[in-house]
Amino acid sequence: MAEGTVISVEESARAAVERQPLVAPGRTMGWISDYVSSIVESQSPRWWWVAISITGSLTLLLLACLTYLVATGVGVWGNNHPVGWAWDITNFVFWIGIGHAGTLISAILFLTRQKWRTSINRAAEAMTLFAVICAAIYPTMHVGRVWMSWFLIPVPNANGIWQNFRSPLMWDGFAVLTYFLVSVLFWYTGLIPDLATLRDRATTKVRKFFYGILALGWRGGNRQWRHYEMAYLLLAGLSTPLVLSVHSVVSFDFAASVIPGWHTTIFPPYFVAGAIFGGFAMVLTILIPARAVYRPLGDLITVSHIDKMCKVLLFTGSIVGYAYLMEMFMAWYSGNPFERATFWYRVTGPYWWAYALMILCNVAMPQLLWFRFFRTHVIWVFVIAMFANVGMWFERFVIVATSLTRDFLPSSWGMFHPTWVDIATFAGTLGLFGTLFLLFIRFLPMVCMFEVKAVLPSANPNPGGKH
Amino acid sequence: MENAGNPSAPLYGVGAEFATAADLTRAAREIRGAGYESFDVFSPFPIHGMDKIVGARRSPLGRIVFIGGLTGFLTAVAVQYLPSAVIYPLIVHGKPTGFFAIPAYFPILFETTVLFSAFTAFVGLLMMIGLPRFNHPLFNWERFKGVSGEGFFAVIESRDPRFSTEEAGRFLESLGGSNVTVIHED
Amino acid sequence: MKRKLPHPPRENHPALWRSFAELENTPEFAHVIEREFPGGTARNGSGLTKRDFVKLMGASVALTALTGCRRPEAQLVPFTKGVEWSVPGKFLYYATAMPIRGGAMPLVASTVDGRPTKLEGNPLHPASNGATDAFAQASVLDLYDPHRSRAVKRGGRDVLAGEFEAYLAQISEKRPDGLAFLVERKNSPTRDRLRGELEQRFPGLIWSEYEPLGDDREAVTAAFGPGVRLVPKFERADVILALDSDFLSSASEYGPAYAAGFYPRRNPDQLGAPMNRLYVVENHFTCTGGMADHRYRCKASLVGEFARRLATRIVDLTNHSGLATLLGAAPQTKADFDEKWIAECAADLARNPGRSLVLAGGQQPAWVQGLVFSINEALGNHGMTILGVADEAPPAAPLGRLVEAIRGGAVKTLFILGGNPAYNAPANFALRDLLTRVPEVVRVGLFEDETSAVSEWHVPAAHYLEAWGDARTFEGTYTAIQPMLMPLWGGVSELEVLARLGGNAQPSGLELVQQTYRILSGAASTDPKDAVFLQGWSEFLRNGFLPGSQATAKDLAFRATEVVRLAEAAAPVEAGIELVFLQSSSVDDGRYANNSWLQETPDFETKVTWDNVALVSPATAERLGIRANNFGLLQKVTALNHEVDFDMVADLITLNAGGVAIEAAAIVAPGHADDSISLALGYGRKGVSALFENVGFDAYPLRTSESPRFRTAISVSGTGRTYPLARTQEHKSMEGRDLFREATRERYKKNPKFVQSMGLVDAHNPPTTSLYEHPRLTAPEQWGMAIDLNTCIGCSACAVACQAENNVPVVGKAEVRRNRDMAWMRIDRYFAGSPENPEMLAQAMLCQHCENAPCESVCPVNATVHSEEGLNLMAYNRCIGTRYCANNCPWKVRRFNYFDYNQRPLEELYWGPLAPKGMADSLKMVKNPNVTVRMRGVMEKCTFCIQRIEEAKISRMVQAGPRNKYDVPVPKFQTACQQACPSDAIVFGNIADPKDRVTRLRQSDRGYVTLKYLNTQPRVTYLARIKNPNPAMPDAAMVGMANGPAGGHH
Amino acid sequence: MANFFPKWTNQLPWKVGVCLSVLTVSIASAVTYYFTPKYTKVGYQPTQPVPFSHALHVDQLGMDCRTCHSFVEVASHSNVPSVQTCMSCHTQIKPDSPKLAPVRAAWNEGKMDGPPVNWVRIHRLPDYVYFNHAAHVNRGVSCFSCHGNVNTMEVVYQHEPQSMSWCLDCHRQPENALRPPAEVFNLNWKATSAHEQFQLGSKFKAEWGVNPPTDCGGCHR
Repeated sequence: MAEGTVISVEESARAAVERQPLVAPGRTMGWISDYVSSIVESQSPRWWWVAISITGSLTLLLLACLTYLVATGVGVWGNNHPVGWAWDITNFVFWIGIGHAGTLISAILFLTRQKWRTSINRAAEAMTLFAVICAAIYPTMHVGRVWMSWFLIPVPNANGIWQNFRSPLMWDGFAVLTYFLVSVLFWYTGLIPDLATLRDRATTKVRKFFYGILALGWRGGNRQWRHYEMAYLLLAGLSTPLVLSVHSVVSFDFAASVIPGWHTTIFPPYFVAGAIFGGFAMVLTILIPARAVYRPLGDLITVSHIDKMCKVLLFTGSIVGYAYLMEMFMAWYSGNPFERATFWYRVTGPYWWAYALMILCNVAMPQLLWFRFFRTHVIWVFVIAMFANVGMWFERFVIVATSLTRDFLPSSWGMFHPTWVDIATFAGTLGLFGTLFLLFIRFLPMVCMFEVKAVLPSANPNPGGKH
Repeated sequence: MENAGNPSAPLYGVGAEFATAADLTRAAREIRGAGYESFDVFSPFPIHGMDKIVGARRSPLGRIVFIGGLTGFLTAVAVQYLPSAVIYPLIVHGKPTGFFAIPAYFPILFETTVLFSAFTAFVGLLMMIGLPRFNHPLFNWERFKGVSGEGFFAVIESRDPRFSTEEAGRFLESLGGSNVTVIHED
Repeated sequence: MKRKLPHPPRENHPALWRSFAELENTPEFAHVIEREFPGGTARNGSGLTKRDFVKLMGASVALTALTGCRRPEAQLVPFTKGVEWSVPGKFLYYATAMPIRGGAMPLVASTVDGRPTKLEGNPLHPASNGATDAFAQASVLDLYDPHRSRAVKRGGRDVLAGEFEAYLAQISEKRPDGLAFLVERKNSPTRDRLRGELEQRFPGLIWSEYEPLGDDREAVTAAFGPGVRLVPKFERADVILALDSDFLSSASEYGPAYAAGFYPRRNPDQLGAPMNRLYVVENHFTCTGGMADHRYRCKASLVGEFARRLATRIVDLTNHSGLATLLGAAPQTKADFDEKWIAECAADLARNPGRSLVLAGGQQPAWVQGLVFSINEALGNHGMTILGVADEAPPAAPLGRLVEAIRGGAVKTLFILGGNPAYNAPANFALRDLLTRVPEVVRVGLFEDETSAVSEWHVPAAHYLEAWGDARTFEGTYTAIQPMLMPLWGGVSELEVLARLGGNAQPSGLELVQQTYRILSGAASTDPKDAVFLQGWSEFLRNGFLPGSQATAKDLAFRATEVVRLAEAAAPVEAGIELVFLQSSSVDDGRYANNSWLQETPDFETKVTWDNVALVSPATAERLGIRANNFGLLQKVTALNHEVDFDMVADLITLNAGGVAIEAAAIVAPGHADDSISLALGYGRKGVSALFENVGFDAYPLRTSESPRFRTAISVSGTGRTYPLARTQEHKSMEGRDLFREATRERYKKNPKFVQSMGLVDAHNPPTTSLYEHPRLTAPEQWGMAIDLNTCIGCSACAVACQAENNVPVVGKAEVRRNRDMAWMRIDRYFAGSPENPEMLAQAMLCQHCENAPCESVCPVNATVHSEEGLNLMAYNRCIGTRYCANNCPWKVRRFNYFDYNQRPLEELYWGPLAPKGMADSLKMVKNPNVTVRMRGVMEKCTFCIQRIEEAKISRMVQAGPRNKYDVPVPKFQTACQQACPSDAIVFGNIADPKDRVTRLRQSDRGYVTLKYLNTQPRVTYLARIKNPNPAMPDAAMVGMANGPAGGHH
Repeated sequence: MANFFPKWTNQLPWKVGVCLSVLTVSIASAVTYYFTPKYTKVGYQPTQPVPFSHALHVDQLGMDCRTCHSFVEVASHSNVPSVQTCMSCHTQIKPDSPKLAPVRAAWNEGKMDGPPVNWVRIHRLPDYVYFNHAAHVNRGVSCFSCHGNVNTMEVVYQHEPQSMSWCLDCHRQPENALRPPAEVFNLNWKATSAHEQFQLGSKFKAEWGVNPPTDCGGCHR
């Protein structure tokens, strides 16, 4: 044992010089529980009230817009005859994309034993759920007769007619629903031990009751841990292909059509990469301010986390850039004049500015992340992440809307103009997203405590042995 | 040894607290060595390799989930293929309705399989670890709260054939356990 | 299990009907049905009965079922009295006719349960090929227009109809002098007869006719003497030169009646009759210009000069003395034309004496028409390609004479029957003010309009489908005008007014017409009970015309001296910018301003709806600083950027002449003559109705009686302001996509399969094959369509017919601006060639009913699937409105109901539930009961008139009874667009039947499908257009080159 | 300290679970039973302004359906008889029965300008459904198939659900409905056995080329 300790000391020393530790040194398990829980247990700070009053009112605006939409008709949006899908589906794809980082971080990084995921996966997963909720609003509400959308559910009925399972929209519905439910399960399973922590620390009756219910009576015995770990592993294993499939299916909405600019086989990988890109950007956009507000979080979500995420950002961003190039090349290489024209119009047509913006935000800006300087300076990272968010929205707009403005028959070409309802609805979903996230950080542990504890040096069951 | 819970109520077992994960691991190995069957160790996080030490078999959850997934797959086949190809075929986009229509059904086959598997995994988990259970003798033990913070505990249960309160208590103490407590139900 | 749910006792709420079929026994209704014997119906006074009559009619809307288990109670109200011939829910067809300037357009009206819902041409009639034009199609909407005037008014106050009748009676007794009539130009023998009677009763009566767009008959009378009318025989003409004459469209007095003769000669595959050649000289693109083999841009004011130059050439070639002397007298104007063009054109005409035909626009100055007559004389066309027939209509005083009389105070009582002179009379008459000087003006009109405002009396007129009448078609056939229902709002017919003035206390339109019929048919007995008479009469009504009643032919004695006198009177044209007054393709001369179907039908050239615009040539636009519109930014016109007009706003300009100024929005029109501005008449009307208030710009203030066609020396200035336009097509170029394919006759001869070598991908792709086997379409009927681009002129008759047949909603200007027009059938218009003088290509576009329809596979709920007969079906009640199908349609022919266009007022669409719900009762009556009225949020599109297909198939089944139905042929039927098409360009039928005409056309060399490479297997085939250029012409190289010089090979 | 949650809460989860599942199952079955046309429509029997008895007129007096519903063979729509039709007999038979008051009112001494008789509609299809009587009765589909034994009804009620799937059942298997043309208006006719009906139906289907539409276009236009 004794010499074992010596080795471990040397080891940890080397580790210290080689790389930043995942958790700042000197943070004990107790400290982690105390601090993370204290965010939930302390009084809501003033900034929180300000923030939620803003996002809350935006959410009300969303409700108002949707009511107006359903009561009056899809015409209150700017959609028109060549452009049957515009901001509605653009925003849908945008939000779904954002909803990817969470499960990706949790599942894939878990399977690949990336320990650095532990302090960010909880927030990322929460973000996934909220993003998917925002996304789901659009396909549901964009249909002309919402009250008839039960036709989409395969239940036996007096009409003796069935759904068309060849339609990518059906695939889409199933994919998004599955993704949402599985993410919820995955997220909640991960929460149980931490809810137990909150339960055990609870002082008031109300907290005792609610956290008690939510924790399901978790006791943390090995009998529970061993099944728990297996279940978590299985969920992670299931989520990984799922998260890749979801955005592929979303891309089928376009890839399975005949419209030039939509009908593209590169879409599935291209969309997935884009989704991860946008997702990570959004994670950063959220965690960096959170880190700034709850200072000590900086010890859990360290610069090395941000640095790693930036690398993912850079990588996926480059894939997306490659996809843009490939689209152009294939349009030219196919020799199909309709394809060529469509992509030519993307660059030179009336919507050239949208395309330019997309290239700037998604391809140009992330290149800065080659330099350690930008990866490690939080402000810069935040700025670049913001660009990525904007860029991803415009990518979807370029693909969904502008492809429709000019397709086969020049006689039916036309422009798209958003109405105030389009804009207000989008702002509304941002508000909803914010509201849900603010509630999350107030009432649930933002960082996965038991996993962070597990990566502490002191968590090593046999300090002597090599791990 | 202090008591937890209602002394007149049935006995649950004897528990002790340990300082670190390492101590708990060592203790677990000893208890197993002493031939105890029904005991459990509690920790704020899953301790690497504990299963081997306490001699637990691999969790069967995987096999159950496979069955769940299969159910999902078959459901999807029934919902998609039968109506659109067999019961009421329609001419859609000049596409075949028979066997060659299958590629169109893959996405939903996959999604449904995953969905059912995930639910089986979750429900299966709860069943195996016997949750939700809100009331448990251990919760009568004040210090046990620490289990979700930084506390490590070992509990030898009264249903163990070799169990006797004193002996178990002494044994745990000998392993370096502190605050040895006799736990009753409430 | 069987339970009885006795319904709670009925409360007395107004009954509802599922189908109009089982309506009401109210006397009005009985009368409606018995339209054959409307004599003595209670028309006078009581507006009440009329109103609830309308209410009853309105009740034909479907029930809205309440949710929940308790069923809303609906009622069945059977006729009290069975109605003879009327089978509930079945169409009855009646022959009638629509009066137009030149005479009448023979029609067959489909009526269901007593309300006419659709008008078709009368194929039996000698002056019709069973076709109609857009105006006739839409006129049925005017009948039901809720904005029609309903009450008799005197001095602005409502009075009982009886009061007006008393007034008429008193006039016909007192016989005051100073009686004058101002009427529309019609060719109605009964009206002429009554007029004759009145002229005896009231000596010194002034009978004046005015048509703002009518042909000027002065020249004809001068050249051929009185009582002669010219009838061109297009089937005999090999070479046709149209000088500012749009004879193919409804702009010509005789409308599509000419089509029957013209189009057969455009068919390159026709054996025997060679393809004719069409030269057109005009200042702006007309339908005719679009058809031209050679088109020459020329200011309308210089057409006379052009004709003179042409004449000189012809004199050189024919040494015709008469023409030569005339040339001496004709005024000369400086203008530089393409002399080679003129020379070759003249040569071509001279090469075909007696087989050529030169036409001048009816509103060109008299001397120009005279000159053209003498050219025809020189070419020996009179009696060959131009026949003369007797004009039975007695001459009427021109508006000018009436105006003088009014000025002189000679007119005490003026009857204005129809028309709207206060609005559309020549500006120099200032008629609106003059009318205030007439003590008593009695106005009978459909709408309370500008003229009613200055009239003592306004009397609602009966629509032509509401009253008895008769007419002669352009070649003189005596034609019946039968009413289809009693006047909805108690309108009176022109004939009845005249009869009352003639002292007939209780005139019945029926009897009035019968009398005329007796005279014309030469029926021996005048006894209405006479069986022989009745038999002939019912024959007359059934066929809609009196056989062998064509006007007697008159050989044309050309009076050169008179024409010379006309020429001498004329003066040279002043230079500068001219303003040309066009007939609006939507509102004619303004009479259809309230007709939303027409208002929303895009102009065939500019694709502008709800407005008229000033057309300017690119060069002139550049000079005047009028900007074209690119990507939503107005930009200076350069050769580059008048390709696209996006985001539809246009510059407002001021047109000033003789101190009068009007404003108009100007857009750049390819192929327009320089220094010339064209503006359609009939817009900018005030106080017509709230909905159409101030739409477009009024051009009448600049129009004078001296030259109705154009106004020279116009000064143009910008206003700096812009004006929003609603255009259904923003892009002009075909982008080299060969959707429309054409070639010259030579090329077609050399390479009959040329179409196959066109089309970007189509030409080069290997034959498209599928991975898997497509399900076989097994039904013995496989529906398909062929559209012949060679004869389609883009007149939009099919589009309006489709709207009428399929209950296609109107969305209003604001929504059209948002690209939400609902047209199932649209005319795509492209320009090819140089922007200065391009070719105009018109392509009827509708659902292609692809066998592998991309729209179907993407619908999640199977709302659009394929039928065994190859129809792409659309089940509205299954549709949830994802709009995915529309996105995935390469032809973009699917239309989505973004709002409840049928149920909400168009100006309050955005108010949603706050806006009043439901449509005007009378508008419900125009709906086709066999087509679902779509609600908000569902997709819709062309169905190949599935209701007609099903009707045909069902009647076959009924006929077959207990026999094999496949032994019985499906009865012949046509789709609405096919039936309306004046040029027979649309052919629909069963492509599985090798004998069917559509099958032959689909296999013809010219046949091709658009976007073939997508392998969607469209059921609509287009036949390429063949041009017949004269190789000697300077522009010959540019003709038939829409697909580029390489002819599509890219 | 004691447990926050008392012992009995350990049973709660199972109990709640069981209750919820029972609830969902019962709701589902209730909906499928009570909200389908089979329940909501069948048996609808409103009170009519005139207590007209089909049983009397058809069964006892042996009148043919077409006597009153005169257009059923030629029109899409089977008309309700006009007052004229009623009075053609009832001027002689029971000319002053109180039951006939509304009819006489409409008749009004033959002037036929009285208030119309407002019969209450029983069989109603949505307005986007285009059913054609002529197409059916001329091709061996009896009134009975959709209206049941009206000939024995004192007061008419709805006999069939007339839902879309109900229509489709027959359109996919017309054999079960086709009968000899002579028997179309004989509502009492019945094939001796289901088997015979099928035999007969198949025969007619083949002979007459019966091929009912099963795609949307057949009924929705």
